[in-house]
Amino acid sequence: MKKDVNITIDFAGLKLASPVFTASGTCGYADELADFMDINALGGFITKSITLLPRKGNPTPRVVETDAGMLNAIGLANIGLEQFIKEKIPLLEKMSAAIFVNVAGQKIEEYVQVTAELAKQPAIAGFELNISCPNVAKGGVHFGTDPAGVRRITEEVKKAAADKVLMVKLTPSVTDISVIAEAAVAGGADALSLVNTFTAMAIDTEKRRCVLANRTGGLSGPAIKPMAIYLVNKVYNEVTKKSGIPILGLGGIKNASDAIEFMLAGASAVALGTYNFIQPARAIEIVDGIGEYCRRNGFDNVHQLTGALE
Amino acid sequence: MKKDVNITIDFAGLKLASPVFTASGTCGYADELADFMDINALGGFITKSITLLPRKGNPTPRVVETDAGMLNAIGLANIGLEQFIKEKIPLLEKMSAAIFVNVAGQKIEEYVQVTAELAKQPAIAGFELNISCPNVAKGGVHFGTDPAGVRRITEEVKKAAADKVLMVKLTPSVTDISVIAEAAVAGGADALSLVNTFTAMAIDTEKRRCVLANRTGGLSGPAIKPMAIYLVNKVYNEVTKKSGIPILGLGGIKNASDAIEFMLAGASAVALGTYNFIQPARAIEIVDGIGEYCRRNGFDNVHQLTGALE
Amino acid sequence: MKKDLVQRKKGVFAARIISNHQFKGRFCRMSLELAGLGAEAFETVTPGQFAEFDLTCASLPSPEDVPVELRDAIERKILLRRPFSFSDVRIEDGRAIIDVLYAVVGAATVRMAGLKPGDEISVLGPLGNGFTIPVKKKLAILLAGGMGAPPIQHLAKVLAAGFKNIEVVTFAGAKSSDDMPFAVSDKNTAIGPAEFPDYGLEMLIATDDGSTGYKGLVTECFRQWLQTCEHKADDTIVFCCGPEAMLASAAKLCEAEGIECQVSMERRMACGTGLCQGCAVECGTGNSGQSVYQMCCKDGPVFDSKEVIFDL
Amino acid sequence: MKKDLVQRKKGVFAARIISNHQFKGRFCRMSLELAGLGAEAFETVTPGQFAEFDLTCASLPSPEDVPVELRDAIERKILLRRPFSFSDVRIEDGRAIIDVLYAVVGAATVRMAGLKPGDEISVLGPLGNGFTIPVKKKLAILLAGGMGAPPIQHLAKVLAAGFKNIEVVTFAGAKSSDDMPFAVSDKNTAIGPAEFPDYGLEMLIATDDGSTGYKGLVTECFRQWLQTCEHKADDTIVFCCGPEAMLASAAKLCEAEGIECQVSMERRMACGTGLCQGCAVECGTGNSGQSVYQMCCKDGPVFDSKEVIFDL
Ligand SMILES: Cc1cc2nc3c(=O)[nH]c(=O)nc-3n(C[C@H](O)[C@H](O)[C@H](O)COP(=O)(O)OP(=O)(O)OC[C@H]3O[C@@H](n4cnc5c(N)ncnc54)[C@H](O)[C@@H]3O)c2cc1C
Ligand SMILES: Cc1cc2nc3c(=O)[nH]c(=O)nc-3n(C[C@H](O)[C@H](O)[C@H](O)COP(=O)(O)OP(=O)(O)OC[C@H]3O[C@@H](n4cnc5c(N)ncnc54)[C@H](O)[C@@H]3O)c2cc1C
Ligand SMILES: Cc1cc2nc3c(=O)[nH]c(=O)nc-3n(C[C@H](O)[C@H](O)[C@H](O)COP(=O)(O)O)c2cc1C
Ligand SMILES: Cc1cc2nc3c(=O)[nH]c(=O)nc-3n(C[C@H](O)[C@H](O)[C@H](O)COP(=O)(O)O)c2cc1C
Ligand code: FES
Ligand code: FES
Repeated sequence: MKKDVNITIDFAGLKLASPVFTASGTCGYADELADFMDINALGGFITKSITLLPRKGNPTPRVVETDAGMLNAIGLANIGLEQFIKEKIPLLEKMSAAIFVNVAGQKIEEYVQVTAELAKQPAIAGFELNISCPNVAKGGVHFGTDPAGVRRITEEVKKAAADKVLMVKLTPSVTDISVIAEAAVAGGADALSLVNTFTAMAIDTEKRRCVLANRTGGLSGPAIKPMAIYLVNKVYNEVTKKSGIPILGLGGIKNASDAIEFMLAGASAVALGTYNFIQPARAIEIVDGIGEYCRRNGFDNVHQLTGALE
Repeated sequence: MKKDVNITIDFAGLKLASPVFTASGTCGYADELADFMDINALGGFITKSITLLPRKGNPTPRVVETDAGMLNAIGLANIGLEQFIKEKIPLLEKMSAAIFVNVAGQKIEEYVQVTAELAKQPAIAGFELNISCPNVAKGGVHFGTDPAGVRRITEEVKKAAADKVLMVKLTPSVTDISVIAEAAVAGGADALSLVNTFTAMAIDTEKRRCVLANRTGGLSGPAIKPMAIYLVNKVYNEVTKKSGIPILGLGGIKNASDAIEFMLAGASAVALGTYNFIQPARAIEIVDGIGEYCRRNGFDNVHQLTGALE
Repeated sequence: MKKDLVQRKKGVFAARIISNHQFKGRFCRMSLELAGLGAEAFETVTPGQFAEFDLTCASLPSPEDVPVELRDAIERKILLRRPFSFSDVRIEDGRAIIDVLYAVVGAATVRMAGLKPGDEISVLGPLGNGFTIPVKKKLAILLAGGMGAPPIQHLAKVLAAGFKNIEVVTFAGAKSSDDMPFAVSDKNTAIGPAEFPDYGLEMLIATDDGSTGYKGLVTECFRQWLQTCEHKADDTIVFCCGPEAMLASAAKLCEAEGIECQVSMERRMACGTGLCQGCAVECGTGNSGQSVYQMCCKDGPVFDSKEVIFDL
Repeated sequence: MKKDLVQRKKGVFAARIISNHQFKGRFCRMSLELAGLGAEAFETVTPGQFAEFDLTCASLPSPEDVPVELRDAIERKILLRRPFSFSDVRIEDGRAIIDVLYAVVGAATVRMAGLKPGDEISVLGPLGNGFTIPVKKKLAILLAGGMGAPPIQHLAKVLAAGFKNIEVVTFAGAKSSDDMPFAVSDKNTAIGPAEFPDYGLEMLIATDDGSTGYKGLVTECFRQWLQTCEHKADDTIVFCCGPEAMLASAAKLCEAEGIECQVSMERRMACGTGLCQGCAVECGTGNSGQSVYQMCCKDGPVFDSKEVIFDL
């Protein structure tokens, strides 16, 4: 009865153990999650955004819960390129999942420099270009909203990425996401990931102050899923289906059923973000759940789910 | 101890009993809500979108629940201008709340025609220009994303509205909402309302079909509140504060505390949408809750809340 | 009597759970009690009306206690109320007692199954228009498909109690015996659910797989029975509740035979009160070939079958 | 012993509520029981560690049963776990029993208060680093402010049981008697919460309004006491948990007196496991004048007070 299902996927030329990633900024440097699950069943692992120099990030409070979601304004806190190479690469080397480094910066040159340096590291499979972070004053989301800018930064970083996979992470907060996706593809993106968080705000009515020290933050979690599904489906239909570029779908995934929604909408792989905080073993449960779904529905290869929406 | 609080407001020249409206498409034609509360304590009442000709709307399913939210794709179902005047105006005439008719169409001429006709009705206090509905093939959100288009349609409808208040309802799904707000103000808008729903999708994984017959729908409910608060605050700071144009804030309001968040962020009044479905007397409870909050915090006039965020 | 009228109108009421248990597979029965204005509002409920329950406050069981196929679904943070019709409504000691027969199928009904006697939920109702019983009919045929049973049970009781001159025959169908939302006699024949015989009514059962009663669709069972029926079409009325395909086929049969037929429709509902226009049922407008959408919650859920353009 | 180590690591465990009741104002006590791997994981908890509770499954009381000022807050659809430290952890019959002392302040704790014996919740832990007890000290001073009491109670017990050579003096402060998260003797003097005397420890109470014990800030009470204390600064250690302003003032005092001081910090947490970087605590880096953010959940919640740059 149990049909053998192939849950490995080809993602922009990488052979991955499963279509499930953990999302940037929600999975530490893997050692934290290793306490809870076998992280080698993950298809991919994406680091917190890395910048050229260390960044302290924003003052506290940095997080607040909202209805079925949360806001974060971490502010790209990270240890910087040098320390990342020294301290974290040795940890990541031990993982069998494809390691993507999420790269951020304030200027194109910064993105290029970080990417070029990390492209030399054999432990790294690819990059996720973060041009969509809403929580920094300069850079971040500003790069992600202008098609010409997106194309240029993608081209430059692509050169620096050498033979590594370059994935561009799109912001959802634009009038037409397909235009931006098209620009990233034209710039040479090997894959697209969507979505990053939605800019949002929470107010403490008793103090009459924003809850977050940074005032605004990025909304993530189940609340955003229906919007993320729509955007993935739109980009799939209008941009990537014809070009064959894979999409990493994310935004509000809680469980296998949500992950499958993203794949049916057009994603080749999915990433778990906020839910890692709630169920730190959930990413692996999703791997199993997707396999189970394929079996039950007569798919022998998980990639058959991609875009299988009627 | 109980200080007398003035909860009436001046909204674009209209004297309203309270700063609480019920939102377009979520409050029927008032008779339904009258079963549950005294609708005369409402500040304003906004009708479902009215178009020149009757519209059947979209096939079923038209609604689906999502995490802390719902999608709708009603498709501007309405009885059309003629029947509206004949059947509904007599009902609305009896209400003391300010009646706003939400106007939609596929061409500018249609908007103008509906507005001009209704501008003759003494029962109507103003119009809400719906250039932001995501659930129709033509018109709707397409009008709402291009600044020049927004300005033009606002100008044209403003002329037709004669001495009635013209409120323009903005879509949240744009790269920079302030640019659109600015265009509406330049076109002569007397007030802005934000936000309309966010375009979104839900997939039935067992059937591998979109749940909604229309495939996509508009996301509303508590899930969207943090984004709506951010957008109201942005438009207030960047556009309306200086021009003195009032904002009607809405999107995910559940209770008085949420309503106050919107006012602190910059809204002069608020509208309750999806929560009318869950607690049909909630709008009035919010009126009371806002008064209570003012009393507790030493505000003697509800308009002092507008923009009172530190 | 103005005051009386005002008090009896629909509203939002606190209801206390009296009993609630899973009695067969995914099927549960719950009894709720309403006092005061709530009792007055529900006193005059007719079969086919419904109420909207707020189940967001109810606790969620441990994942291990939830059927595997629902484990992902129940993680949704629910928001909206849920519509339920009644299998019985009665007044006892000035309180309204409402019986609900329901199936655990998703995020809200899983929570519902965990409610315990003494718990309170908020009930919005009564809503919609129930079945209309024309007094001059001589035969009423009741058709229940799957979870369409509750309002049919309610109607059966009302007919038995108040319309002695109307003969009642009930048909209940399901995919298989396990999918019948009531206990079935072990004789595996047309002896019905616990409640029906109590009302002294004739009952025929059909299952697609023949595990109980007639093997085949309940509408087919009904069609065959009709051929042997001696009542005139004009004296007969059919009341149906069940899956849309079943309603459509009953409607077609009745139209062919010239029998009046009322169908209770189901739609996804956001409000239940006519506010959202979400629960559209397509209806014809006479001979014009035109159609309009009526609202299941407000114009229905019971419609004259000839009006409805079924969505198949 | 590799297996042993693996089994004792933190994890997600089902915990069963043994008891749960509101005992004073908004304050509640709950006892939870973990079996199997959960028991092993919690066996070695140190005071100041914590766990993240999933309270999303718990039911919500009727609005009337909720304090007015929380009625809007509890309508939020909660998503994240909530961090709680322990007022005691012990092993009984191979099971770990965890005592939690908590205040009902919002959407999750209102749900928590409705949990009943027999209910299960998911517990993620144990997390963070607790207080470190240097064995060569002769005097331990414990400072608890408001809801900072639980880990201090836990620590008091551990000190009383295992460190007989360390003298312990405890100070507990709150705005007023009503805000003390434990019963206070009716003598209105420095006789402390139920648990503390059990451990045979000296206890001083301070309230801002003087409704019980010393009138004034607990840190001021402590400062005055210190002037009469005969122990050497080197032999003394201070452990604090409470509002940040209190921690800051205790830290300043200890620094001036040359006393080692450990503070348990509180931050809004999304994960509790070091994944999100949400719970930043600003810490100095020696004499450079630079600061870094450490994570309250992973690097703390207990920090050496000299490291912390308090956020006031
Ligand atoms: C007027 C009316 C009366 C009803 N009376 C009863 C009753 O007496 N007993 C009873 O058990 N149920 C009854 N229902 C159905 C009941 O409302 C749903 O089963 C319930 O809302 C499911 O909620 P859930 O969160 O558990 O499931 P969900 O997670 O919302 O859905 C579970 C599954 O059912 C599907 N679904 C949910 N609602 C609908 C719908 N309205 N139409 C079609 N598919 C749907 C979903 O797609 C999903 O596959 C009635 C419905 C209506 C409209
Ligand atoms: C390590 C640690 C240990 C803790 N131990 C205990 C304990 O033993 N007993 C106990 O009662 N509580 C303890 N807390 C606090 C407890 O986690 C919160 O009270 C709880 O999360 C509130 O959840 P809620 O949904 O009920 O309130 P919410 O609705 O989330 O918040 C209620 C109010 O508290 C504020 N608030 C919430 N969380 C925080 C925070 N972390 N910092 C500052 N303000 C906040 C909100 O702004 C709001 O005003 C601990 C917290 C931490 C970080
Ligand atoms: C606490 C937190 C930190 C994040 N940090 C980053 C980051 O550094 N870089 C980035 O590209 N995205 C970051 N994200 C966004 C996530 O990778 C993801 O795109 C988003 O949260 C939506 O997915 P989710 O709803 O599953 O969380 C962060 C999200 C959260 C919640
Ligand atoms: C069922 C439904 C129908 C709606 N119909 C309209 C409409 O006809 N015209 C319009 O401008 N907005 C319409 N809206 C949008 C609401 O007016 C409101 O902008 C949106 O729902 C956000 O508010 P909420 O989160 O409080 O519901 C509709 C919303 C819902 C849920
Ligand atoms: S469910 Fe909203 S109109 Fe029927
Ligand atoms: S709470 Fe997430 S890192 Fe501390």
